[in-house]
Amino acid sequence: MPELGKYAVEVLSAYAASLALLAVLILLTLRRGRAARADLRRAEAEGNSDA
Amino acid sequence: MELHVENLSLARGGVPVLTDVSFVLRSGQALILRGPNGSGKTTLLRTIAGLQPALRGQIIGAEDQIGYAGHADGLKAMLTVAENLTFWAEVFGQTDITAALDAYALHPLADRLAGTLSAGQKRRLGLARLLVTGRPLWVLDEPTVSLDTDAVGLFAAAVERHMAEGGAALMATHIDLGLTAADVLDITPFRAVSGTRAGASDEAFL
Amino acid sequence: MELHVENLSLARGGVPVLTDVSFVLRSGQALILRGPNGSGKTTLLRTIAGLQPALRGQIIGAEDQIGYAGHADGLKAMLTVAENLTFWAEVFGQTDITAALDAYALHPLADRLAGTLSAGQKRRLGLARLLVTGRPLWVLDEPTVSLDTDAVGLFAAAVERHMAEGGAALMATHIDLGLTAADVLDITPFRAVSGTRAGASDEAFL
Amino acid sequence: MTALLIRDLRLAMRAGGGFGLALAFFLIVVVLIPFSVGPEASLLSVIAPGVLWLGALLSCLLSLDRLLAIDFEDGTLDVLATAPLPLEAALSIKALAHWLTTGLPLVLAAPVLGVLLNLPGQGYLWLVASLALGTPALSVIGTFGAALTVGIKRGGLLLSLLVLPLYIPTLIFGAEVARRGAQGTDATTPLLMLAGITLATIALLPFASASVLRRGLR
Amino acid sequence: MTALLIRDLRLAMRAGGGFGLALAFFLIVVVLIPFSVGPEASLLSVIAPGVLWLGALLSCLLSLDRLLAIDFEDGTLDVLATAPLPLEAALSIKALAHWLTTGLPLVLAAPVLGVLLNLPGQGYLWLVASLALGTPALSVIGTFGAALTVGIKRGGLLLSLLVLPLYIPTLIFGAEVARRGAQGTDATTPLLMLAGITLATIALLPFASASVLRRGLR
Amino acid sequence: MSIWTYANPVKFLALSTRVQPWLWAAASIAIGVGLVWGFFGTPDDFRQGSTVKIIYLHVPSALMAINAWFMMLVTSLIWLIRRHHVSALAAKAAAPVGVVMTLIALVTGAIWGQPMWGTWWAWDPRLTSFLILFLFYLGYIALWEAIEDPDTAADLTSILCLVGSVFAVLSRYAVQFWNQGLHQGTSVPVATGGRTVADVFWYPLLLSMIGFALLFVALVFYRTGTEIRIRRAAALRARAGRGL
Ligand code: HEM
Ligand SMILES: Nc1ncnc2c1ncn2[C@@H]1O[C@H](COP(=O)(O)OP(=O)(O)OP(=O)(O)O)[C@@H](O)[C@H]1O
Ligand SMILES: Nc1ncnc2c1ncn2[C@@H]1O[C@H](COP(=O)(O)OP(=O)(O)OP(=O)(O)O)[C@@H](O)[C@H]1O
Ligand SMILES: [Mg+2]
Ligand SMILES: [Mg+2]
Repeated sequence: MPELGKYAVEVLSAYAASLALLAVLILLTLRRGRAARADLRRAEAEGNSDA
Repeated sequence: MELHVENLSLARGGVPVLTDVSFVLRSGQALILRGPNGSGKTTLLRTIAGLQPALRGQIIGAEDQIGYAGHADGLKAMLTVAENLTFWAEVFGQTDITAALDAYALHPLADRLAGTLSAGQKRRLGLARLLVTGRPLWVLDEPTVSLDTDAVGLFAAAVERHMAEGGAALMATHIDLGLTAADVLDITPFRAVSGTRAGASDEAFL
Repeated sequence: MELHVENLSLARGGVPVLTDVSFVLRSGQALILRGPNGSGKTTLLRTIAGLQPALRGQIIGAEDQIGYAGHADGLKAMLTVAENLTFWAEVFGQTDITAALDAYALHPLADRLAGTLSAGQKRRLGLARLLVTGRPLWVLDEPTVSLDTDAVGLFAAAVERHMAEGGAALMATHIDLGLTAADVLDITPFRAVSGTRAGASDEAFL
Repeated sequence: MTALLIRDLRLAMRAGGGFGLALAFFLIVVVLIPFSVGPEASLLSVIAPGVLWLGALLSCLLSLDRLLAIDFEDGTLDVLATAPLPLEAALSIKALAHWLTTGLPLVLAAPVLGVLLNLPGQGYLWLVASLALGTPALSVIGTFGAALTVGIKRGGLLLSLLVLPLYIPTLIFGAEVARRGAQGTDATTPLLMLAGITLATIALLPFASASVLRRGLR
Repeated sequence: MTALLIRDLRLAMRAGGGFGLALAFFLIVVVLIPFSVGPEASLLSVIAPGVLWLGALLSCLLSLDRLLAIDFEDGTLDVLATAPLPLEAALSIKALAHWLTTGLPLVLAAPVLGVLLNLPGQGYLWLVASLALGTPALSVIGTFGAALTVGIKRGGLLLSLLVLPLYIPTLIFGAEVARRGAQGTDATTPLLMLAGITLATIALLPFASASVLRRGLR
Repeated sequence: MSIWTYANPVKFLALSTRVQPWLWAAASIAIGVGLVWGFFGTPDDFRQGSTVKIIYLHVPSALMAINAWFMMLVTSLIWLIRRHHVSALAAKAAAPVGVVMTLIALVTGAIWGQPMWGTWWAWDPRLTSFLILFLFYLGYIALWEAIEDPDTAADLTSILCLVGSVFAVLSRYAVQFWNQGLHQGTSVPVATGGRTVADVFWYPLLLSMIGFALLFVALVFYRTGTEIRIRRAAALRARAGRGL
């Protein structure tokens, strides 16, 4: 851990906030993507069973 | 005046509704569209009126010919009957509204605010609007909803006069319009069959 | 369940519309109001539903008995068909909506947003709402507007089932509802004659 | 009861993200302030508490517009008026739903926007407290205004006109709390007044709203 | 063309006094300012030009809501779209009608309200000039926003969200003119910028609005 | 083979599944190395102390926030002119990424501002422009959400993006006119070279910027794929059960 001096709080919170925002974005993206894939698979299955 | 509709395919909300509708409508002719609820009559009429795009196919001769009356009437509750008509007359470059008032027996109501009319009176006003457009081709979506028998008679008379003057009318309805000479087009056979790739607007994704 | 309407006089926008309407409606009975446009059917139905006050006269037995369906359907475009029905069912203390979906063949549409329905499909949903109110007395203003023949049949069947179960229905309409056993009340004789002091709401100023 | 609440919340979420929009408007009003009065930090920090309250009030106001209007237009109110649920309860629920979708997000967002206007550090707590106490009154009073103007086409602006004078006491005490808090002086008296207004309106105003609405439906 | 203008003006007059209402809202926002930021005359006179501009902008904004929405709901727009009048012209006329019923009254009322906020004497002329030049842009931009949100239920707040960022340049230059005028410094540069924005939006934006509306009607 | 081949959703999906693993890997490596190097491996600035370390987040995110909007502008134009669905969906997919980048730039900037300028926020032109950009993003996303018909939504949001871009540029000038600021000028050498950051800070910064750009591209690819799948599922259902 580098010596951050009197600005430790600022620097760390900046990193924490940014990484958290990125993590949320990526998680939401992946979740929506998974849901879409699953739904598409379902839709394709329905189509095949009909036809 | 001739309207040619050729191989028209339509979608609503990304769902294919009708495929390959074709017909011709000539001066002096009235064509009644029939079909069960949800079969696509409104969609077809709006497309012909140019309010929404077709998936495929052609509409020839509709440009600037159409007087459209949909489910909503385009009336302002806070204007009187006469003011409403005058406004539409001016927008369509006409001046005289007495013929329209006469045709639907609206004279006694001429100075009433449109908002205080009953459902049927409103509808009569909405139909009178067509007479001030001066347009030869009427496109009507369930025109006689809420009308009583007398008013249906007025409507039939107005349509017949319009046809005699060389106009034409295209109407969707579920009930009898009282027109003596009108052709009927049942749109059920044109319904987009599920399972065909008939033409979703999202075809690119299939 | 009995609805007694006695010597009812009504005004709309300060103008007297109907005078001295009286009738009785009993369980198992259907009464159809007829009258030309603007004769006051909507006004009468709204008054009986308690939505506006009468000038004079009495309505007995209506309190908390009425399921009302007016010109507008009370549907939310952004809720699905099932959500709309469930909402109204809960408001009226009911739980089950399958009977209502069955009665109007709405199952295939259950997950569609109400805003994407066609005019007739919307109307079917509006009528289905009555079945989840659990109310014995239906008050309906032009219920079959926009419905196709099949749907009118569904409606007639629903009304007849309702009557068989001890309900009653009061309807205004201009067209044939397909009901086999219904009484008709023509309200034309009750129209307020202009020039009588029949009952303006501003009587105090006369 | 809960059916109505859930439906209103669901509609707020679906209809173009109703949840976020009052918030967005609040944000925008606050952002526009410096553009109009100029960017000086000292000036901004003086007017910050007042402007934040005013912004919250205006965003509340804007969203009132359709609190009842849509239900009126599509006939829902007619049916609700004939339903077993008393209209007073229905209107209280609608006010609650309105607060949950507009007032509450505003309360939560206010501190963040305080930063933009250089609100002094000690003011944050008081600002949040005053908004949390005051915004419910805004929703209830707004419901009354919406009931008054139901059925009037283009009622939006008329509604604002009717409601704004009714908002004045809430605004005065609310902004006073926030201002005193920011200056570090004692703010308990106005805070108590604010709480009193909120409780009284919640208890009494729904009756007025319901009786007004019954007449408006005619 | 004139038929549409006359009808819109007539409707504005009849529909619950549309003419006066934007004005009334403006009045009320200005009146609420002292309640929220406190009554000190010196503070008020500093923020006066900005607040007057912001108030004018918000009243414009509030009245946009129904600029096209009512015409959409009752089917008027469908018929207009099939009428011989090009949609661009129709929308320009509607923007003009909006300006005549809201912008113009605001311009005329602003000096009176300036008195309430202790606007310095030399600022009146500049305030009026900047509002007269800037409010037409607000109406035109607002028409674009209204066309974007036509057909969206509860579009009111979304409309505000979309339009407000577009209002920022106009607000900045307009308020800058008024502020510099009040301080007695030279305000010609921002005035020219303001005029430029107004002319450009009037000339170009109706095309965007019409193309957006055509798609929205589908 | 022209680039328009990839306007076909199937082709696009094929391409994006092929390149995505590489993109994600490269993005993680670049960001990881850049940030670790920056955080652990660079000295403190003599004036700003350890707060310089914020630069490795702040500048890349600010850069991507602007570029995301630019990309949306281009794809919107492509949609309006050539009507390739993938293009419209890519714009839709990019917007939330752009907001988050904008938010990161704003948050890190605010945190940085406290020690440097003694305030979280100042109405400096650069910061203000960013706030306005944030508002444009919000409006754009809200409009997408509010319109049901996907093609109409694509049309309207595209036009909003065009008009919004013009107004965003206009705002930038207006804001500069309104207030001259505190914020430092740009240090990213675009065409001419000349930079204001010392080499010790520059290389990790460069790496981090590349990383953010790669991450952006990866996210947009992934999200566009998601949107395509949603549309495809809807189209399949529409074709099968029309539910009448
Ligand atoms: C919330 C506030 C802030 C925002 C929105 C913001 C925005 C930006 C933007 C857009 C850039 C990109 C510049 C470019 O590449 O052309 C940038 C760069 C930069 N910012 Fe900020 N900033 C903020 C606060 C700060 C603060 C407080 C500091 C430190 C005192 C700071 C220091 C820097 C530095 C050093 C750069 C790199 C400039 C360069 O390339 O030389 N920023 N900022
Ligand atoms: N926005 C939408 N999204 C999806 N489907 C829609 C949408 N709007 C309409 N539909 C569907 O498109 C079909 C055609 O609707 P349309 O309104 O044209 O029917 P119609 O023939 O006029 O029916 P009606 O007789 O009931 O008026 C219907 O099945 C309807 O449910
Ligand atoms: N606000 C009002 N002010 C004045 N008169 C009104 C008002 N509203 C309705 N009326 C009039 O009251 C009469 C009764 O209207 P009502 O709507 O009850 O008729 P209705 O029988 O339902 O007609 P329809 O068959 O056309 O629906 C009509 O003549 C109508 O013009
Ligand atoms: Mg139809
Ligand atoms: Mg009626």
